[in-house]
Amino acid sequence: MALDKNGIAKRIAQELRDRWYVNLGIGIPTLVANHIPKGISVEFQSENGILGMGPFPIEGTEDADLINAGKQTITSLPGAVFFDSSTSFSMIRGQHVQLTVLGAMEVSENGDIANWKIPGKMVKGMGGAMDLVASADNIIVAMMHTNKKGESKLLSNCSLPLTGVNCVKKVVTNLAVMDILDSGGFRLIERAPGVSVEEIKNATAGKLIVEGHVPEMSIS
Amino acid sequence: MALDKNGIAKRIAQELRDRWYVNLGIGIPTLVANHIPKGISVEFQSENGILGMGPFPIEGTEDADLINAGKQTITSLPGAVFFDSSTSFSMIRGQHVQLTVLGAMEVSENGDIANWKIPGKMVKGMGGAMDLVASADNIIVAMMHTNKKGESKLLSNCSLPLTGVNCVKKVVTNLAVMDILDSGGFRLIERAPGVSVEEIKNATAGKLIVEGHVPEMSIS
Amino acid sequence: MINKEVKNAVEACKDIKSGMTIMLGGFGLCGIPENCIQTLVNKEINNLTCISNNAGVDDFGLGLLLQKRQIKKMVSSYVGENDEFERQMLSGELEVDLIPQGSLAERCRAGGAGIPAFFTPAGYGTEVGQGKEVRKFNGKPHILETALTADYAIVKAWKGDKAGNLIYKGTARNFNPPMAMAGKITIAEVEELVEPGELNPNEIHTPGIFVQHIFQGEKYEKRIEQRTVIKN
Amino acid sequence: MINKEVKNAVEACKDIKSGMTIMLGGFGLCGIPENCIQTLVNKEINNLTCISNNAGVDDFGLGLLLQKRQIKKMVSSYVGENDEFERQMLSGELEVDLIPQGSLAERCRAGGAGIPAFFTPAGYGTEVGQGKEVRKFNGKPHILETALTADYAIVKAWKGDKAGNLIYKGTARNFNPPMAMAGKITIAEVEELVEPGELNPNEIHTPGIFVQHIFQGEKYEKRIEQRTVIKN
Repeated sequence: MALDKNGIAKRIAQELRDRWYVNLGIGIPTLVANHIPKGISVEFQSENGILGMGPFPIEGTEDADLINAGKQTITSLPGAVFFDSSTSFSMIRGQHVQLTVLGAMEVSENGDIANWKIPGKMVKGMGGAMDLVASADNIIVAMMHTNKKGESKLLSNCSLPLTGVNCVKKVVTNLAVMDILDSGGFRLIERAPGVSVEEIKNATAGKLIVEGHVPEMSIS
Repeated sequence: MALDKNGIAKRIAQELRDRWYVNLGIGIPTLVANHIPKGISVEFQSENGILGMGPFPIEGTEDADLINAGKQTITSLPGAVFFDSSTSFSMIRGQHVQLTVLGAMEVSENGDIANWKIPGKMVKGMGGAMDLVASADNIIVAMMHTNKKGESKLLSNCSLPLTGVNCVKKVVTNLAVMDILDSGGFRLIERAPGVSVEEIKNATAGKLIVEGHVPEMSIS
Repeated sequence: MINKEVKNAVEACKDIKSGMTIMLGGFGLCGIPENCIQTLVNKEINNLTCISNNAGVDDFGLGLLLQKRQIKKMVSSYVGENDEFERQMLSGELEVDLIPQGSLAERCRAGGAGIPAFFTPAGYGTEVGQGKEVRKFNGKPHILETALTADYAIVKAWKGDKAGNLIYKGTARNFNPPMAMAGKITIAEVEELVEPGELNPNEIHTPGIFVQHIFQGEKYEKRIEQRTVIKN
Repeated sequence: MINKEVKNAVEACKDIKSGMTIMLGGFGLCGIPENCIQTLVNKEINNLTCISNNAGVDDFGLGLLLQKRQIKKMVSSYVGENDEFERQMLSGELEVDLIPQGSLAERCRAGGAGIPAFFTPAGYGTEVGQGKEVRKFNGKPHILETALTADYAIVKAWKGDKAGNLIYKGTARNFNPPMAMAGKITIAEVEELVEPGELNPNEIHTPGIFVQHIFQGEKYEKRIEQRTVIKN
């Protein structure tokens, strides 16, 4: 059975490592924070200027001066710190953030990503996404395998305007976990529970590399 | 009579204007702070990281964590602020400091300055001088007109390695006040009390421009 | 001490004119200079170029200037949440220059710091990089971005003193410090204006040297854009 | 919270090896990491490249490493006040790379901020600019300077918490914040180490993300280089 959004977030949470600073994009990536594996410490950076982000505030305690990059009211944890936007992107550009998780409209088999602009539609802007994808060493894309029309979002080449080139290292979708190889191609690592290699192949327009046995994800 | 170092500082202090931020170099420039004209407010920036520098501390209250760029213990005034070195030079490079006063070994008639290195002698480094002279719109050099051997320090071209090119706007020496013209040349503005134009001419190796009557400085 | 105090937003903004370029601090509606924005609306100047990470919402923040068609061009990283903006942009009334958020912040800081240009990886290989110089460092391609400055930078802080020193609160800091550096003239509006010496010189975020006018804002609505809470 | 605490300077510095490049905060003797410097002296490693605004005095600060010939190369803006330094430099035992102070600070910040290169006016037309790319912006020539990074950055703060957040005091801040950003590994030694949550998140100068190891220094001499006072 294909994963739901929470399932994708759960699977990505397994990629977290102890002592990592992590930037989570809006949408599915945000859900990753709910599934941090036991026994590890990670800290979340929000590019509008906070490290050590906590949960939403108890009703009545919300503070207009304390939001995340999605403009939601949040809280800060002990050890948190506030900083300005140029310092925030110094952390990102300077590769002090160990993992970036973000959504995408399209990903190509050489790691290009498109997630900010659809020609002919209102363009809202790239926000911090271009800085994040151009800077991070470790980028995981969290998205559905296909779009609403059922078309694959994993392509040979992106058709939409790019957000960044050659940057995505891993893609986790409702159907599969795939590494993007330096030499090009989506290498199938894991299947969603009950999803066959064939189904994944059919949903992948770009080059899918299947080697040997591909295990099912284990997400509890 | 030629000015002493204090006299040079006094004359330079007349160039201060209300609401200016000022960076004073080591040596004669430091003395300028003792002669701020009445009725104006100026604030001193020290490039090691303080705005709103005060006088030396009362004996016994000195703080190792509070020094100026000359590494002397100082105090801070109400409204002072501390900052790091990159912010400090952002102020300087970004032209937020309205006046820089510094000493020199040589100044040329096109505004070049040499004040950091003598070939064959131990080179201690340029410190912040190259940033200051390259950045400031308004640079006054405070120095003796001639060196210890009696040779002019105002030249057609500097003989020593340069600190900056085309940057000095005004020179105040023990003998005279001179503007450096964009088209080149030291234009004599004022004479030290009792010093003749002839004496100044003789002490100036670079092109000295004398037009009309040159008044004596008035320093009380 | 150089006294930067002015009476109010009207006095602070009195020389802002049509056609000028203005930087405005804030992220979404968080940390925006509410009093100065209202004053700009009242002044009825227009043809403004506004450099601001976002464009407010329809009835608050820069949305108020958009409603009255006072903005000719927006320079931002993200401009959702605003129907009037969308209408003007799609109709071609409004020019929009979209800049990656980190490049926007760094370009403002560079403008204030006397760094005319710098290399960044952000935007390489995208339309943001088109026409810009590309150079590899450590094998990775970067593009050359230039500094941004403005006729006026308008920032909002939590506390300030009459010397222009500023302290921000929480994530309301955001773009305010780099923009404060980059204004030819910088106006700071604060929730609380105190005497010099009342702020700890160690705790100041924006040194007063970057600020030309400061005043205590008359009132702050501090509207919340996404009120997300846990029910008690 | 990610706990960065280590026991002491010895543990913090245990992986520093001969031949490495190390940034050290401080201006003169103000704000230098005294405990780590002593530990490096005791470790007897050598061939170090030290990036530090100054080189200490003969018997304190980096002068201690110079005495034992542990430094191969100094990258600094000003190196007076040190006879042993002068001797080694004139004899050719010590390489010295002199950099304008503002460029040094900005190159460290750039190294930490992922900016590989930037243009600055400082040094144009001088020997500092020789061999560097020159470009005019607004009619004014600038030179291209590249980022500096280091195997280790060692900084000294006043207070810190176990998450690595740092607060400096007075002008002891100086080069510490930009260098803290630029170390592949950054060690912070502090006068007082507290639990996370004890520092106000609004008052922190260096966010903990830049710091890998933190400890409370055993003792601080905080020597004064020029004791200038007014007699009471």
